[in-house]
Amino acid sequence: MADIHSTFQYSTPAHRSGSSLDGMWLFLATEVLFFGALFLAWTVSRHYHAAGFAEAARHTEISLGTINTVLLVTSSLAYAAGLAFIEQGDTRRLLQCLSLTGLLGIAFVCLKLLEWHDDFYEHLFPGSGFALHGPDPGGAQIFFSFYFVGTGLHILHMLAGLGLLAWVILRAWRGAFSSRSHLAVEAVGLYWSFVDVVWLVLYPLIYVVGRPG
Amino acid sequence: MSHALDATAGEIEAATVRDNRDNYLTDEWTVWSWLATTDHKRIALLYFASITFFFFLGGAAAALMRFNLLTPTGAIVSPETYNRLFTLHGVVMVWFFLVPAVPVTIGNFVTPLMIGARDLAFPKVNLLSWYLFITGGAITLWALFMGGLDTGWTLYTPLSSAYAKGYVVPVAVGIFISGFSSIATGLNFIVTIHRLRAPGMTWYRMPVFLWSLYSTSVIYVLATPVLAMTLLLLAFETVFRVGVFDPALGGDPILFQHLFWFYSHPAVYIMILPGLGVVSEIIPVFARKRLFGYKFVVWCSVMIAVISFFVWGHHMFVAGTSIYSAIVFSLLSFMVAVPSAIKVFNWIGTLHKGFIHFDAPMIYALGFVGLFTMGGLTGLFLATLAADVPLHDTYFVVAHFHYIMVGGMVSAFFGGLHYWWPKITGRMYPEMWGRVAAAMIFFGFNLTFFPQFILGYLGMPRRYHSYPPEFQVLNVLSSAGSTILAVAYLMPLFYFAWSLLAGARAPANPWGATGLEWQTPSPPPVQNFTSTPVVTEDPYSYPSPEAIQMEQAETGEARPNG
Amino acid sequence: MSFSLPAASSNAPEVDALLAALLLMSCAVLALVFGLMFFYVVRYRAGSRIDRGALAERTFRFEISWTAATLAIFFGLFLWGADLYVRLFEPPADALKVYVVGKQWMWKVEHPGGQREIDTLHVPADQPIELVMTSEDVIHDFSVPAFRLKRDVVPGRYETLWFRADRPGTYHLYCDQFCGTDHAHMVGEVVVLSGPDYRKWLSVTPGSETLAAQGQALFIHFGCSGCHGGNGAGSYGGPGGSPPGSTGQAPAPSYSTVRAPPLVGLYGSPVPLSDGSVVIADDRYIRDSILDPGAQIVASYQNVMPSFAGQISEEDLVKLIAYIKSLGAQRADAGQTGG
Amino acid sequence: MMQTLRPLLLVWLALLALLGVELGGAFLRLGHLFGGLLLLPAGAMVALVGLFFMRLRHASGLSRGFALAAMFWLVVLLGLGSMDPMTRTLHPVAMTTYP
Ligand code: HEA
Ligand code: HEA
Ligand code: HEC
Ligand code: CUA
Ligand SMILES: [Cu+2]
Repeated sequence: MADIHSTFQYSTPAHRSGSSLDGMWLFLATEVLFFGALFLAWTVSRHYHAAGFAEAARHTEISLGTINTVLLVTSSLAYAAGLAFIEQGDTRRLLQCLSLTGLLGIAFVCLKLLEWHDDFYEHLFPGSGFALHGPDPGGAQIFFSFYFVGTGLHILHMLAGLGLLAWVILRAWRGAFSSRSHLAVEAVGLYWSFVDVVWLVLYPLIYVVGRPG
Repeated sequence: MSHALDATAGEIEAATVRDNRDNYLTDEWTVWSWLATTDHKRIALLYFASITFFFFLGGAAAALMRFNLLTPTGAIVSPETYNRLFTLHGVVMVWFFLVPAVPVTIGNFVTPLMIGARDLAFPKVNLLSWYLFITGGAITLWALFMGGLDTGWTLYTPLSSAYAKGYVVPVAVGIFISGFSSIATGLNFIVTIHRLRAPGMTWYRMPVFLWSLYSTSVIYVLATPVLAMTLLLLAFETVFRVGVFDPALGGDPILFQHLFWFYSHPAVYIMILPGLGVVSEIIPVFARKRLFGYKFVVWCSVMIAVISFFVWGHHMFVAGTSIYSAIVFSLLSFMVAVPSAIKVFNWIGTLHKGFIHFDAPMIYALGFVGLFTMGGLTGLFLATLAADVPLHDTYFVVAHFHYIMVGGMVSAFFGGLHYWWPKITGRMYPEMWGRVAAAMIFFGFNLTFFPQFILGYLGMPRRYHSYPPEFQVLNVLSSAGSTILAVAYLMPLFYFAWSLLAGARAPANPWGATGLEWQTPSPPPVQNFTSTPVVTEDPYSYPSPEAIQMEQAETGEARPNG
Repeated sequence: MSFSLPAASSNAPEVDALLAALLLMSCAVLALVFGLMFFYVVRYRAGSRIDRGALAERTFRFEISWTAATLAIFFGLFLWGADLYVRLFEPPADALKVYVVGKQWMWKVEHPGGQREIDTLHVPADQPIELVMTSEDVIHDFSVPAFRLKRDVVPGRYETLWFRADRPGTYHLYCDQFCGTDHAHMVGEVVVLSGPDYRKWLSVTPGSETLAAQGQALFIHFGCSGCHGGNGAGSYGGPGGSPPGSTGQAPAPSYSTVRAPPLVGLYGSPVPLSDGSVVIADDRYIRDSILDPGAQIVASYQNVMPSFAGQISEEDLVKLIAYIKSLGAQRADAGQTGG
Repeated sequence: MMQTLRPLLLVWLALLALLGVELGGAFLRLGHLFGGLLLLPAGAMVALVGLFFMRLRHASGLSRGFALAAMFWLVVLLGLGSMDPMTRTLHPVAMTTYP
């Protein structure tokens, strides 16, 4: 039965790979709306609590945030380069690029955990022990609620991305990819770059917008 | 009877005559063959069993509520229990019955058959979606029965995040997981309809039901993620006692309502669009006539899906939103009614000069047209700003949405069930019992919910465990109706079961309908088609009325059987 | 068992007219839909032998005509509904303000004259009444079907609802937004009294000091007078401030050198803020200034006023606001205080 | 090999430049209203990653359609979603009694 299934169902391999990439883009559309709801929460809360958001933004570590952005953008570059290499059939260079992407990703996660450690140390987690007593303490707590939900979800997506990356590296290492067939590399690449895009939006919302210097 | 596919018809006729032992049901019969199946037909049946369970669970809660409302003091159950009952009723009926209902049962079964494909684009994702649905359902049921939830299905903060004593976070987790089941289903249908249509099946040669499934899937995919984030923010605020909605911090509880309704209004169109598709399939068959204004009907489904995202503010006209935004949302809510209006007029146009047969599916479809229009028009009452002020959160709203969801959608679901039953099971259902149940449901339904319109105008609030004595007579009428409805809904259980054992064997095309799913045996073989069908004609290519009339003159039979 | 609902407010008849128009339109559309359906279903049933020739191929004309027609009619109803809605929620300036606080499962009402009520609201007929409502816990909804009115009562902010009751009588009050276990018992009555009856009720009801008087005591108790001066005339050195000795009030915590703005004549006047914008000092602004002074800082003043959030209850807040409003009234027409 | 990597490197440099713009903007006292302008460089970065690293330019029509749909619905969510808070006359303020 299996052979009828595969040939009958998809007329050509391009047909099949097309659907997988379309499927991935559709999945990314759901992620855009998923984070979109959080961005609406940011927009509305900041409209009411500009003072509290500015006060809270001042206590975020923009240096760590900026380094993390550089790390993630570079990891996307490395992945894109890897994809360019496998299109030439160069598995060795693909492996090098993907490993670099993985290292940069792990560095991002570590830096983030470090930043969280500092945040907890400074009692910036909203709730009873919240440290900031500036002009609009409620607004500052709302900012950090947004901050921890946003960065928490982003870290989960990063870990999922690192898992997928490891899977692609494993299959590349086993020689599963060639210049003609490297569908998995392309699909995981879309997901990885999307996680980078989410960070590119979170970064200004947390560290940059409304920061009073 | 026209054959869109003369070449393969002969072959298929032969197959039906040869006792079709090798269909998808008899292929293998082990527990593992069911629990690990990636056959869209079997997954449809797994979903059908789960959906039916949740429907009767929610219905039992509704029956208990109606008994409690027999007396003004609500003596049957305590306020705590009543609040948990209507929350369970709302949560189970919305997320575990009607949102998945038609797409995952009839849609899953019929879509590959309609487009001439072997299966959906991602069969494993299809099975995953059922497991996500079951897991979400199990967690929600565990929570609703362990401690229950007293926030209503709307889960408004700060009641849900700070004051509710019930199991808010587990229910949120359950719904969250079932949300991914919706996304998986939507994603699967969209890619399937784009990529796996049989050769020759252009978009305008596709049955209307697939257009409505496509539109429903667009909403599944784009609205559910916002619900996921809303539930996540709610869980964060419930666990850590602090969050963006918390009024003690200056947070905005109305922001929760915006995020909730951004999903929940499109969700009600998830519930109705498949029904609109089923009715657009049934009416042409039993009127023996081409669907009136095919292009208008299909693009109206797409328009409903898109505009449904612009209107959510009409649930918050008295919640404290700005007057300016209320006016904009009211105007958009009128716009969303236009595509529905076009559909209703086109169904009636299809009846014009047809040859109308009154089989059970047609009775449900005609009932749908009537009750959907009544439900929709009362929706326009609520969309009119100054009219919503007295009617909001009263039984008028309860009547509005039950007219559309129960009177409309459940009738369409039952109509589709009766229409495709022969194809799914290879058996005919008892026609007489089908019509009796349909009529009883129609009567019981109206007796249950029409009095609620009057109660709503008189100001009886929603979600009240007890009420002033002057509302008792109308409540007794409504409760009487609900018992008739409950009995009427139990009837199909019996005669469908009977038909599985002793029903007449169904031919490939019992209704003489066009469409690829009727060109393969009932029940279909595992791979659906022996060879890829080629589509050459429009979907509802019935002969012109004159041709049928001439044929009628010769044979004296308005519809030659299949 | 009555099928009719009394129309006891000035806007109720117009809301009823709008509902009747909607009902009429819907019945017309239903008649069209049900009528055509039954007519076709009977006329074109399978067995009937009537002529069915000349099928209309081009459906475009039908589609546009019937949709445009029904939409045009309903669009008129949309406009009427929107216009009436705006009038329903814009309170007239001269309305008598009554403060309502919703709390899990009861309504607390406070009249300017200091009268307090639980789950009942006595109002004079033929006079605009503006309810200034807030909640101490969850979202409630103050609904009076006889007035065809309701408004959600949201914690953390003021919501207003106004009406002019034109028929004396007792009408149902419901809480319409689900608020927990006893949502169904958070009901009450709105009692509309004619002018003389209302005045008799005011006199006989044990209204302690006026809200403003109670507010003045709190003004000193919470230390506001320490910075804003005994009678809120602004602290020493503030514009138009009086030397500390002259206030003659109980000694403020310290003759602080804090410059605080005068509160006399504040209510209803424009206030220039430090970020350059100007706001009108209404109920909400005064409440904000007390609970979260840092959010909107008065121009040329430091942000030294502490936040009193969590320390002053809703009822006390209402009294402080009434007192500060009375300061305003004092200057405008010297002598006659509030109420 | 270099000619395929060159465009990617150029995009990478552009991204870093835009990051610099954002960083600079962070230290200007733009205040409440103009703070939103700092989202423009972020939007440009998202577009660059989407078009070049995610190869949206020569993806299938369907994929481009899905990406466009996602953006359109995001605009609807943020646009209509902030219409009410921006035009609301009453502002939430901290409550007096904690739950
Ligand atoms: C299947 C579900 C479903 C469907 C399809 C609809 C369809 C519509 N609904 Fe409804 N609705 C609900 C389910 C549904 N609704 C639920 C569950 C709630 C309450 C949730 C809760 O609070 O718990 C609700 C509540 C609700 C409210 C909020 C009431 C309140 O809480 O105050 C409003 C307000 O505008 C509304 C309006 C509409 C409108 C305008 C339509 C339109 O789409 C209807 C369009 C159809 C027609 C208009 C009929 C056909 C047209 C003609 C025959 C032609 C003539 C008409 C014109 C051309 C204008 N609905
Ligand atoms: C989505 C689909 C859906 C469906 C199908 C129904 C079906 C029914 N609903 Fe309801 N309903 C909602 C969605 C739905 N409902 C929602 C979203 C709410 C709002 C919740 C909230 O406010 O939060 C609501 C609220 C609601 C209320 C208002 C409660 C309140 O505000 O206080 C009422 C009151 O009469 C009611 C009644 C009914 C009845 C009589 C049925 C009948 O059709 C049901 C028919 C009965 C049966 C099918 C039972 C048959 C079986 C048995 C009786 C025993 C046998 C049992 C087993 C075999 C296990 N529903
Ligand atoms: C420590 C000194 C201090 C105390 C105590 C204090 N205030 Fe203030 N108040 C100020 C200052 C300074 C301002 C102007 C800056 C600002 O708006 O934050 C101000 C502003 C205000 C305003 C806005 C005035 C305007 O013109 O807009 C009001 C109203 C007010 N205070 C009321 C009160 C009340 C009521 C209390 C007691 C519950 C109180 N204040 C206690 C110092 C104080
Ligand atoms: Cu208060 Cu319901
Ligand atoms: Cu809606």
